This record gives sequence, structure tokens and C-alpha cells, in this order.
Amino acid sequence: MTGPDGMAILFWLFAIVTCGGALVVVLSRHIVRAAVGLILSLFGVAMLFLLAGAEFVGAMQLMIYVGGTVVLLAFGVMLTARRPLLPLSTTRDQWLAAVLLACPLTVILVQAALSYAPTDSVSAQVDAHSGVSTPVGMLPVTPARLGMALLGFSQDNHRPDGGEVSHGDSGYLLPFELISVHLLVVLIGAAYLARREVPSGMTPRDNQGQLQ
Amino acid sequence: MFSPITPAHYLFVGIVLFVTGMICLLTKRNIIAILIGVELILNAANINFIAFSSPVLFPKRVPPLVLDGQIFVLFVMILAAAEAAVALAIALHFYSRFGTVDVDQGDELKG
Amino acid sequence: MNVIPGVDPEDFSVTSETEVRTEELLINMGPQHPSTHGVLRVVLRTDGELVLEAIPHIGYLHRCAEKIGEKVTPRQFIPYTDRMDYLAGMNMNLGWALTVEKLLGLEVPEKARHLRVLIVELNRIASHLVAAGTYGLDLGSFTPFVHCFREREKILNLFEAVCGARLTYSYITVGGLMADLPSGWLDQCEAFLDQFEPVIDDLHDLLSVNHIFVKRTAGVGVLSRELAVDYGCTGPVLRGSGVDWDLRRDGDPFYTRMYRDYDFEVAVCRDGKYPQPSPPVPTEAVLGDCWHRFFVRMVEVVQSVRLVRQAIEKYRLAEGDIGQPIKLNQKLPPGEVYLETECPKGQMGFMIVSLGEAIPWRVRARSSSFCNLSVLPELCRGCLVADVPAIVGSLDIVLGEVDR
Amino acid sequence: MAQWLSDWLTLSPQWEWVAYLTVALLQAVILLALVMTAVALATWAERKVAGRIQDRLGPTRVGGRFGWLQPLADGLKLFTKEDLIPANADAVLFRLAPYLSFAPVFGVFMALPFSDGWVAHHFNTAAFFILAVLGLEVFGIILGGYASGSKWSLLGGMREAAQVVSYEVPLAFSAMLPILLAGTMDLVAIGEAQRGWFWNWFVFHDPFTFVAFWIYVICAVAGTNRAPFDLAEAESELVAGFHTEYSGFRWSVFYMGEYAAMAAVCGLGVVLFLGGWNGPIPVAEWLFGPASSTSPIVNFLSQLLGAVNFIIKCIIGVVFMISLRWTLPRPRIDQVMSMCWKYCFPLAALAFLGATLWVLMLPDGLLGQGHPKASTCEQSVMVTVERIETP
Repeated sequence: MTGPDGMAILFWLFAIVTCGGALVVVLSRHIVRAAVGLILSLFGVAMLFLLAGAEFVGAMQLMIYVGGTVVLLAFGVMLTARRPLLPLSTTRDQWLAAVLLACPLTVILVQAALSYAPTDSVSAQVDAHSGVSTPVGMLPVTPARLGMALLGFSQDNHRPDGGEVSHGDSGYLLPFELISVHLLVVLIGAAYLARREVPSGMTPRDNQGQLQ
Repeated sequence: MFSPITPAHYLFVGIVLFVTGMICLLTKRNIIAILIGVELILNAANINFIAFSSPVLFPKRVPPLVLDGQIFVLFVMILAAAEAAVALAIALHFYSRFGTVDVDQGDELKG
Repeated sequence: MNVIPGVDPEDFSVTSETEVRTEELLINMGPQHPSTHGVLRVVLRTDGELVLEAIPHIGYLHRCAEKIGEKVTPRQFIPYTDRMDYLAGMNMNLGWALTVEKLLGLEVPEKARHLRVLIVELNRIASHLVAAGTYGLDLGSFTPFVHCFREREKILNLFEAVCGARLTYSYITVGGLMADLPSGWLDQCEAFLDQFEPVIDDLHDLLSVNHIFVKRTAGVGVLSRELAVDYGCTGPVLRGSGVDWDLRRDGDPFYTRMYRDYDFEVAVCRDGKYPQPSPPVPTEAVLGDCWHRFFVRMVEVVQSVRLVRQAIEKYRLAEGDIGQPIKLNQKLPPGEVYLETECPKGQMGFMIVSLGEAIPWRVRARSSSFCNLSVLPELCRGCLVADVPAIVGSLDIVLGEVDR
Repeated sequence: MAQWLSDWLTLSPQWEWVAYLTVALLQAVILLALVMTAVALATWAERKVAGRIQDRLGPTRVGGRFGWLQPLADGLKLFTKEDLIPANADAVLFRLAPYLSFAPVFGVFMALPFSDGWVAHHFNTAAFFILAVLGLEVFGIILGGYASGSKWSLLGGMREAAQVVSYEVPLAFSAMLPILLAGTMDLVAIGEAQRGWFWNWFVFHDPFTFVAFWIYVICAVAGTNRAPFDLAEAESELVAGFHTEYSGFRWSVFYMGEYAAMAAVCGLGVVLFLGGWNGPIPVAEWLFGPASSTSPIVNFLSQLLGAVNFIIKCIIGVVFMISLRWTLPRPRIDQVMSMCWKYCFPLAALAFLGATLWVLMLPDGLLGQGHPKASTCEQSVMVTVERIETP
């Protein structure tokens, strides 16, 4: 659906959303407004992912980041700030330190980004399925292939350097398992940390709501 | 009319996110605002991963990272979600102990 | 910010991010809240969704009814009584009329007695329909409300036919009733009862045995027998706690003789069973919880239908007239009299101290809703925010009666 | 289409983006009009169904006997109402919240196929995208509750956050079953996999999908914040919850979001479980022959029939949700949460496991001739895709 111009329009639109959201995060004095800025920024990032052809990751970004993490953050704000719209206080020297650190960092990063120039090596083909122009011999990235890679089936049968896959490549089964266990531990740990004692003098109720 | 989008465009967006995230990290004292800064920085990294694995941005060659980039982004997201959950739990605990979400107030190490 | 009595406002004024200290939230429920049944104001001290304390504040509808009673003659006071519990004006009229009759030593003719039973029990049905309907509304179910009000409208139509008013009747008066029934009224009334009885089953389906309804009410706001008696709770609230007490059977002889040779059962749970016909008690329900308080009213509706049917028969057979209202400025004998009657909300008592003039020296109204409401802080302690409307609704208060 | 417009206007190549922008806006407007029509119809249906259930007529005055124009009258009333912003509220966030709540729902319709060829944008991961975007609606509601500066709103917002985030989990789990059976997240392909008689629909595929369908129904009602799970507004407890302080136009935007979300979850459920645009009886195949027919008129007719099928099923779903609202009381927040985590979530997980085993053990169905196998499924996908791509 998108020609090169369409892609460019959408890119600039969502780049502005992303960066604008990030600026709102830094400049806002209220924590909730910062969260809204984060939402905008993350939404823009998700759209940039979709634009770059990474549909599954883009949807994942929407679901996990925007729908999950930020809602969690908003929940945290509500639980820790009973009075709405708490102002954030920031001292001048903190800003000074931040700017001093940020300026050189920006310069370095911009230089790095500008110095990157991809070399053209492979002739391109247009995929009939997605309309995306891909280099010859490269399979499109589908959720199925992502899933196979996570289950330990090597998917990169075409290395960037054009060579064949060596025998040692085995996909991402180990990191996948590790991260699953990690998530479980985090779940239990977070639940343990966040639990709250019942206020004294109160009798907790069981599921039926009867006084114990 | 528009010049075609290259990986460098994406990298610039990543830079903006990274720098703003870092400033957020340094200037805010609210524990949740700090968390927000961390999320921004992680997203900056994600943008770079996707930029280098996108066939759209590399029309004339195989991108440097094909599947690996996307899978790394997935891992980063999962870790970020886990991090947010734990950090939030710590924030709640912090809040119920110190009665504030200002990290500077929690510098005493006695249990 | 509202200043709440007994609470230092400084405790809750938070100025900056570093000073947040309060875990608890003070919520002002009412007087404009949709489910406080009028102008009740409840201050809730909550921790998240958990209610730590509920303090009812009343008095928004105080109209000096008792003082007015000391400035007018008993018959002139009748219109003030039906503005107390405005959902059961007939019962209020009857309570006052009987009290004055007791002071005068007056007994109304048989025909008037049966007509009074007929009218009063119809009004009890109407009042309980409002209670059941609004209770459904409190729990988020809108449809039973509309069904209940549709049936109540039919009762109000009947009342309009007898006295011309739909809410504040002033129909029952000292010494009898204002007028006899219009012709054909009894047939209309019987037709209403015939079509009303199946509706009770519909209401049971929509509310009493509905799974979510039972989950919301069973075991919530449990009022023990002892607590109910200690707080002076009466009416369905008392019977919902399993106390077998109904003034129509156990009250002052001057009142109970109105119901002699009538056949009815007191709506109370005996050995886990209510008077039939009624659906079985769900296993989750605990005696004294919101479900029982609600269900007692539903069972009473069935009993009231029985009473109305009997009253229609007896009225048809009765000879004579419906009595003569006393003179507007009739002198009262000196003395003191107190009489409680069983109203839909509970026991409504009137007291008169007379010095022998036409105007009483002291009038006192003992309100059932007032006593029933006083138990609210006990019931709400430790419940969830969503349970507060469920408990307030199950007490079925009328603020006009609480504040008088 | 942009190319065509550009050619027609004989624009020079550097102005091609104008044509592109025009077409994009046009498509957005068409889609928005569609969503608005659905919302207007849903509000009308809500009043009519409520009227039927409560033994009354519902709207009868505006627009003839059936009150067809009632939504318009409602809209006019709401637009002319005074728009209040409480003194305590954060005005910026207060203004922003309704749109944040409505926009994601609108985004859902971008990926929702109305028929095998009629979809605004054909995503490869449409099912997942829709689930993700639906989850964003909650943030606008939380924000509205927070920014109102009222304690009731705050409580409503917190309830919403807890409830919707929880119900997303079993919702996604139960939606995973059709994805598993079809072997793709492409909604067009999932719909095509259910072609034929109604027993080919995924809801009747095996007992586990049947269970998953009902879990999906429960979670969809809870996820769109509809009664009996309307804990966040709960008029008898929280006055009006998150939109206590809203009035006029902003309030109506919240409501449009709610009704559009209803239509969206019904649409998703229809595609995932109820055969999408395939009627219960394969009339389309008898009438128009196999799917690979090339005649544009026949193609258009079969698309239209599919869209009509789809919309009828959606309407049935919406009416079902409406009648739920007017029948059931509202559970308590702890009961809602325990229902999610103690019943819906384990059941959805079990159904997922069961369906996996079923496909593994009985790949051909119980009678040996159930669903098209994965390979045929993929073929039909390719056929579909080619039909979409070729003009």
C-alpha cells in the first residue's frame, strides 16, 4: 500500500510522535504527563517497527510495552500518589549534570549514525506476498520463522556474508528457556515484594465475604 | 519529493530516545520517572535492532541482522516488562516503608 | 476540600511528592450519590477498595415533623405522617390514626377495619417492590427495577382511584377512612393480584436465585441476632437475622386485633426454610446477611397478597359503614399513649402526651429506618466499597423517615 | 489507488505524495464513517433491546415508529451540552483522555477483514495486532479517571486498570486457539480456513475450542468494560466511575469508544471462531463457484455476500452483549478478579493444551474428514492473497 513517498510521510509522522513523546517525558513536571509522553513515544516506536516490516515485533511492542508496561507504570503512579498530579521537583545542578553528559553523548552518537553507510551487495526482488522488496534468496521474516528460531531451529540459512550456516548455529532455545524461567521468578518475586500487610484491627475476609 | 528512508533515519530517532531517556534518568527523583527513563533507553536500542534487521530499509542487500534483530527486540521487551514489574514492586515497597517515592530519601541503609 | 468532623484536615493535605504519607482515602459518599436512597451522606475511610470505617451523616431532610405535631390537631397532622416514609404513606397514616384512637379509646367499625388491612397491605407490597427494585439497581441490574416500578404503578393507580393521590394519601384517618371504595375497585384489585403473582416468580429469577446476585449479597453485611436486637433493628432487618418477631402478631393488642381472624405467616427463616411458596435458600447465604434481608421482603410480599385477598373477601361480607372521622378540633383526653405498628420498613411508633386540649402537648415519632441505619457502621466495617451500596440497600431506609 | 489518482490528475512525480495523502485520508474517513454508523446503530439497539427486556418500547418519537433517528438526537443533545472541566482536574490530560480511549478502537477496524478481500490493511499478524491495539483503550480510561481530580474517578480508573490488564491474558489465550488451528495470525487466512458448512467453524472444531469460545465471550465483555463487568463505571458504587466528571462531547467520545470496542471484539470473535464471512451453509460457493473465480462482478458479489454474513454475525454478537447488560447484576471487583485468575485463565490454558493435543492426535478430526489440513489451508491462503494482490 505504501510507495516510497508514503513510507517517508509515515516515517516522519511517527518519528515526530516518538521524539515529541520523549521530549514530553523529559520536560513535563507531572509524573502522569510523563507517562502519557512515554505512551506516545512507545506507540510511535511500534509504528516505526511496523513501517520497517517487523509486523510481529510491532504488535508485540504495542501489547507488551504500551498495553502492559505503561499501564503497570500508571497503576504504580496511582498507588504511590494519592493526591492527583504530583509535581516532580528537579534541582538545577541535576539538570546541569544531565546536559553536560548528554551533549557529548549526542555528538558521538550522531557522528556514529552519520558514518554508517550500507554497502549494496545483492540484487533485490519484490515479494508477491507482502509487496516488500527483499534481496534475492532472503526469506521474509514471518512469525512462524521467529517461533521456529525460538524453539531452536536455525533459521538464518543465509548469512549476511553470503556463506552457509555453520553446524554450531542452533537458534535461540536456551535464551528462550532462560527467559521463561526468568519471567516466572520475576512474577513470584514481584508478587512477594508488593504484598501488603492487612491493616491492623481489620479482619480479612475470605472469598465468601464472611467475617472470619 | 521525499528522500527515501535509510537506516540512518531510524538511528537518529534512536539517538533522540536514548539521550532523552538518559536526561530523564539523571534529572528525575521520582522512582517511577526513573523507570520511564530506562524504558526510553531500552527502546532506543530496540529501534537500532529493528533498523539493522529490516529488509525495507536495506532494499539492495541482506540486512546485517535478519532474524536475530527481531528476536533480540523480543527478548529486550520481555526483560523490560519483567524489570518494570519488579521495579514497581520495589517502588511500592519503598513507598510503604519511607512514605515517599523520592529515591534520595531512601539512602539510609538500616533495615 | 470538605472538612470532615473529627478529622484533622492537615492530615490529608499533601503538598509535595516527598510528603505523601497517607495510605487511606476519605471518600464522601452522598448526599448526591446515586445509591444512598435519598440524601444520606456516608463518609468512607477506605484503604484501596477496603472500607475501614463508614460514618453515616443524616439530617438533610429534617422537617421538624414532631414539632409541627405539637402545633396542629391530630387530624391536621395526618398529611405530615405520610411524608415521613413517603413510600408507605398508608402505613404511616394508620400508625398515627391508631395511636390517636388508642388515646381516645375509639374502635372503628368492622368494614373500616378490613378496608384498612386491605389498603395497608397493598401499600406494603408497593413499598417492598421499591425496595427490591432499587436493590437490584444498587447491584447493577437495571431490569428488575423497571419491572418492580411497573407493578407499583398499578398499585398507585388503585390508590389514586380511592383517594386521588399517588404518594401522599392522607386516606386513613382518625376514626376511619376518608372515603369508601369506588364501585368496581375490588374487581380491579383482584385482577391486579392475579397478574401480579407470576411476576413475583420473575423477580425471584432475576434477583433472589440469580447466581451473581447471590454472590453479591450472600455472606455480606452479616447482622447477628444479638446485634440486631441491641441496635433496636426492626422489621425485615430484624427478621432477616432470624428473629421471629412481627407486630401484626406480637404487638400491642390494640394493633393486633386489627389482624384477628386473618391468616398469614411471619416471613422469617425457620430451620433454613421460609414460608412457602418461595425458592430454596442458597447454601452460601448466612442468616442475617443482605440476601436474607432482601428475601424476607420478597416473602412478605407473598404474605401481603394473601392478606389482601382475605381482606377483599371480608370487606365484601362486612356490614355497616366505614366509620366517621373525628371532629377536626376534637378535644383529646389527658394522658400519654404510645403505639408501634408494623410498617414495611420496620416498627414505626408514635407517642402522644396530651394535657386535655385539642392539640397534643408532645408528639414523638420513633422511626424504624433511623434504628436500622444506625447499624450501618457495624456492617460496613471491613467490607469492600462495592458492598456499601449492597448493605445500605438491604437496610431499605427512607431518609424522610430517618430525619422526619 | 494512489497511483491511479496520481495518473488521473497527471501530477508530476514529485507531487505524488499529495495523491497518496488524499487517498489515505479518504480511506480513513470511509472507515471512520463505518465505525460511527456501527456506533450509532449500537446505541439505538441498546435502547431498543433494553426496552424489550424491560417490557417497554424504547425510543419511538424521533424518526418514525422505531425511533431510527434517536442516535442523531442523542448526538445533538450531547454536542450542545455544557462542557465542564473541574477545577481540580489536569486540564490537558482531561481533554486528551477521551481521544486516547477512542483512537485505538478505531485502529482495530484498520486490520479487521469484513470479507476475504475487504480489509483496510492486510496485516500478516492481524489477530495479534488487533488484540494489542484493543489493550490500548484502557489507558485513556485510566488517564480520564486520574485526570478528573475526583476520588470516585480515581477508584474507577484503578479498577479498570486491574480488570482489563487481567482479562487480556485469558482473552489472548483463547484467541490463540484459532491461530493455532489455522497456523497463521492472518485473519483473512483464518477466515478462509473455516470455509464450507458451519461445522467447519472453529467453535465447533473440537470441545476445547468450544470452551475457548465461551471464555473469549466472557473476556471480551470484561475487556470492553461492558456490564456486567462495568466495574469501572459502576453507577451505583462509583457514581459513574472514570467518567464521573465528563459531560457533553468528551463523554460521548468515551461512549463511542465503548460501543466501537464492542463491535470490534464481536468482529474479531466472528472471524476467529464463527467462520467470519462464511455463511453457515456454503451458498456462496454454489452460487459463485470456487474462490478462484476471476470475473470482477462475481468477485464483488461474493465479497458483498461475505460482508453481509460477517455483519449479521457481528450484530448478533452485539445484541447478545446488550442483552447481558440488561439482565445480570454486577459482580464485585474481587469476584471479577478471582473469576479471571481462578477460572478463565486456567480454563483457557487447559483448552489451549487440549486443542494442541487434539490437533496432534486427530489431525483429520474425529470422523476422519474434518478440517482442511495445514497444507490445504496454506494453499487457500495463497489463493486469497493472490486474489487480493491482483487488481
